[in-house]
Amino acid sequence: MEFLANLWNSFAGLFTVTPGWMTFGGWVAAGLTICLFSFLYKDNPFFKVAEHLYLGVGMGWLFQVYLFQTWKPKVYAPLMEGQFSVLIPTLLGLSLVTQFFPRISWISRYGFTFIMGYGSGLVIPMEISTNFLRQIGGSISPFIGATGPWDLFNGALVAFGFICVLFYFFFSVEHKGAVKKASNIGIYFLMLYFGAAFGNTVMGRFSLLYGRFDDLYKYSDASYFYATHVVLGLLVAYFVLDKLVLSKKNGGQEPAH
Amino acid sequence: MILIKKHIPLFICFLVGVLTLGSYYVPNVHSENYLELMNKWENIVAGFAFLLGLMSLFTSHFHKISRKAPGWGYSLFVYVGFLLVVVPAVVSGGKPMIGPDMTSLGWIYRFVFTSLSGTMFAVLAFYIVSTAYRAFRIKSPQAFVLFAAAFIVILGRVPLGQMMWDGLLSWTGYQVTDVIEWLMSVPVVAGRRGIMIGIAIGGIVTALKIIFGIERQYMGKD
Amino acid sequence: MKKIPLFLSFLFLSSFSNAAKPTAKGAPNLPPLSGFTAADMPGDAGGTALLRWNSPGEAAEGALVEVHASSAAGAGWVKLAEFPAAAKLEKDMDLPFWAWRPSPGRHAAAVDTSSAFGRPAGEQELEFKLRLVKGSASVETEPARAVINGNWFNLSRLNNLILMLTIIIVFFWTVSHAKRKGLFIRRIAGLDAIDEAIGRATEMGRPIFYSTGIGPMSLVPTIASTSILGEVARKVAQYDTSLKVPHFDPIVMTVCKEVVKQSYLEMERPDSYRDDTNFFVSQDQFSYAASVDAMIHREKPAACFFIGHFMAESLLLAEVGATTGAIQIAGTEQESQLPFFFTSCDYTLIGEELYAAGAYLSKEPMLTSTLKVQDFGKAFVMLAVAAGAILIAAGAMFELDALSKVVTQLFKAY
Amino acid sequence: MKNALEKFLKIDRRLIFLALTVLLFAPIVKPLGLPNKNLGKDVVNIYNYIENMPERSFVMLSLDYDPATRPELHPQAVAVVKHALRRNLRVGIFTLNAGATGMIEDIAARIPKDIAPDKVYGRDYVIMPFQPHPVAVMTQMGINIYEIYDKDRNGNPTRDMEVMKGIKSVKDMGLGICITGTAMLDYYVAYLADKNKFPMAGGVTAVSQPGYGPYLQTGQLKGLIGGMKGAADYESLINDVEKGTSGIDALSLAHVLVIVLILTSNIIMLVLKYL
Repeated sequence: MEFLANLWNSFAGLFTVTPGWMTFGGWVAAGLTICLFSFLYKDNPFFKVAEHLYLGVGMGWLFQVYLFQTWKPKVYAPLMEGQFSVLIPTLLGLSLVTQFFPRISWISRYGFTFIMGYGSGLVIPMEISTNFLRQIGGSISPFIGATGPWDLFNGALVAFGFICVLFYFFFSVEHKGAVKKASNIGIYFLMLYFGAAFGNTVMGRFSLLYGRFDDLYKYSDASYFYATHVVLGLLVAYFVLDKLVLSKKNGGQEPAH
Repeated sequence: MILIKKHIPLFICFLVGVLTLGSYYVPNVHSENYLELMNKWENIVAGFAFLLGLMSLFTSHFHKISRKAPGWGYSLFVYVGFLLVVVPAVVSGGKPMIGPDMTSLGWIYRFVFTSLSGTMFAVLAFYIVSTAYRAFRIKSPQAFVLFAAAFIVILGRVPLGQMMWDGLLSWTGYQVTDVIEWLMSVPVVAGRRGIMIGIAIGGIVTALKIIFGIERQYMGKD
Repeated sequence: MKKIPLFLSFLFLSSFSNAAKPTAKGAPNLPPLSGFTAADMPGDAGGTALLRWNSPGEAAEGALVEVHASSAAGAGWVKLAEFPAAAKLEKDMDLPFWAWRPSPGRHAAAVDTSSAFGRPAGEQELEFKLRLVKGSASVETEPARAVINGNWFNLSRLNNLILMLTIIIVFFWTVSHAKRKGLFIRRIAGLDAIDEAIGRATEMGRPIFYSTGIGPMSLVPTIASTSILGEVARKVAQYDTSLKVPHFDPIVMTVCKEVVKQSYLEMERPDSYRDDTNFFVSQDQFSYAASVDAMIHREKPAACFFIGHFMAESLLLAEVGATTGAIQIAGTEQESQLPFFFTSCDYTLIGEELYAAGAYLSKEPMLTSTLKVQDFGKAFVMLAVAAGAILIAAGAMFELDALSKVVTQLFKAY
Repeated sequence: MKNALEKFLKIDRRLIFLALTVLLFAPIVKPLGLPNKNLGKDVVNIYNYIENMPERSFVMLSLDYDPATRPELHPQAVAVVKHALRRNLRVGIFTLNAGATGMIEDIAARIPKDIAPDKVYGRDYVIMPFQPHPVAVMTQMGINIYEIYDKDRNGNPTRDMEVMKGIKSVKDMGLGICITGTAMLDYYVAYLADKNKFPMAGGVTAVSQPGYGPYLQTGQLKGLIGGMKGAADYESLINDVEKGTSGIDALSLAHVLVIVLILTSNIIMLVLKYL
């Protein structure tokens, strides 16, 4: 028993994070980041490895969160304390897994119907109050609470645009005459929405890229022994080599990208 | 058998659905106790729903490897990645930090998970730029309106763009941020709200179909 | 089990409130509160009392009202709440007109009793009194009794309930109608654009690409996409053009194979049907996009269709089609992807238009009935907004406060 | 001429990628240092709301973002935590997104270090474990929070923590802020805020920011921090400049690049059409 404990301790000792590991971490992070970016040049094995690693790591992270923050305190601990009522939701939850075994997959229906019934029951009154009633209320409230003519104009514009957009998405009548006009105005409101969304998407995506570049810049520091530079150089070398070999193989015909 | 396989699950769905629906209108203690029990149970059941994603990822890559499908070697890295997190997690008891010290789990999160998942989406920035150049065509009045809104938002969000606006368009008397605020609080609200209503009713109809057992796709085939 | 802490709290509270027993000396300048009544708060889960009293008038300016309560067992008084005497007018109560009739010059407060007296499952009898305090002077009302309990219906949510029942009725009506005689749905302009694109592809003798997106078969956009694919395949079979459908999901692929085969049969061209029209590419978002990109780049199709559920790969797909000069028709329900499709494609089906196109083509009762209920909802909203705006504006103009209030409260969620 | 223009229009996209890399990387190496002006109204609204809360009010902070959206949302979360703790409010950090637990650890490690060293865990702030099924958790939070959150993330009972004093459900809290890259804020608005008349605000990615316009107009949301610009605005408001501000500065050149590219290509198209 003691031997096992010692073995475990020395095994766990391997996982101590030392300053050396922190520097190495910079190399790993820079390496993985650049491998994924290499897809921009073209699809390549490094990208594929990093991408599959991402799937596995993501799943692994979720798994350990569920293990330590849900299954352990919500199922294991109560069972140890003798609260057997948690067995009902646990069995319902485990029943979902039978989906993967065709012969007994019907058992999973118990879990699914339990989840779906509950979710459906909750969503109906919520949609009515949050996305239906309150949106009508919000569209008409400026007509009473407006603080000035400009406010009133904007409120009226929201209500008007709202109705026009709804005409655009109204499929029970042919689009002719006034209906067509209204729906044509509606589409411009949609375009303003999409335009604003486009502009914001640009900022959002660039922010994410900035985040990665910022990290790469950090790891290009001397304290990380120029991890970014070295990894980038290695990858460029690979592509050059790859191109040389490829161009020999199939006469300079690079697959289109 | 069809009773156990089909009718009882559908009845559970109906019963749970109707009772939960009713609990919104019935404030009684019994209804609250019922809802409380459901919440606690759903919380645990959903904890196992995660296994579905895990198993489907694992089985699909397992099939790839066992069939030696093209690129099956990459599938091995899915398992490598999984162990790369789970083993340190077990060692550190699921704690990324113990006091001020980072554990191996925290190390994996910071250097592996963060860089991988951050970069997967950062790549899109590049495609936006190339789409902007090679595919963004202002070929109709509608596309022009879309562009105009996008132009103002792209410009007005960054300090340099605000300076450019102030330099060129300050005679309008409006700050670029004012224009963006107006866009976001007037036309965008109208456009988005118009889409919202349809989605809301679509959601209600789907929920009704599920409660009344008309929509059964989630149950799998008979 | 539950009784013991409750019992303890009684002990503790009674000793506490004994110390704070009010001195019943009315200050001459402080009028006692009149018309004090206590009752159960309607429409709640219990544990709240509704107290009402007459306005103390200007004499009580700057004074505070304290609410004291006592369990009927005769234990001491406990202070539950305290607020300025001018606050809590009846008309300030956040309840709609059908659940609450405020009278002028009356105050009302919903006071939480559960924190001091717990919330039993059944009825609970409590005694209340109000105390008006100003500086060192104070004056008390006679105690009033109330039976507190949970209620079976939250009346303020009546508007929600009626709307829900209406939607259920409309839903079942449309389902039965759609099954019996079908429902009218207008033809979407996008469908003409589809015909045109196929026509052009035929002229140019180049293939057509059709992607159903990355959604599983359970998503409505994917279902709608397969119906549109059926229509495209019919046209393709008629003109004898070549069609390529790269797939992300094997199950969707199996369904699409059937759909395309059926279309060729309907056009009486089963001999032209090729099983490799539908083919599997990759179940990985970016690999899928990259492979389809490469194919489009190589084969330079005359038309590309991207219809279904798309995420970030929309960017990659739409761009390559635009650069090779194909006619592009897109459609998705994903709002974040629509701007990209709209700017780089020749025609874009926006959100529900996609569902409508699918329903129009397939005539599937479930799709059409959903669409009809949505249309009903939209018609209701349009009417409500237009009428509500007019009524509220009229109310504001002619100073009909009641009218504005009624309309506002009808469309408020409680 | 025409041929040259056509060729220019079909330029290898990898060149455009390179241009973006240069224009985004350069300001990181050497910041432009432009001031972040013109604060957004919705951000100021959150700031004011927190400023006007009575001391020791409870702020429910639901951090539901994973590393994929870290550059946008992490600065927002840090700024809000700083502000709330400096205002001497109680902060409860919750999460309904399993990927967020690591980001929360980062904040947890920073609070004693540089965010608010004088604040004590369990008295001034508490960190709750991840919980699955957001809708169930939110519904329960409106009734009795301890039935689900009976333990904090370290397994200690929450019921008698000083920070949770007087809190039974969200009805006893002062404000909820959900920072998320998913639709979690929509759920919060519907299942928690509207149902319990609970003031809710949010922090979201730039991509989803325009979608929340309707909720802001009706007051279902008290304010909204959108993307990196929102984070920068919040940092300016609390006078504590960090990653958000330096980020928005670095984006400047790249934003201008996009506009230039759209305009160039469309002008070329026009010229080609009429040449």
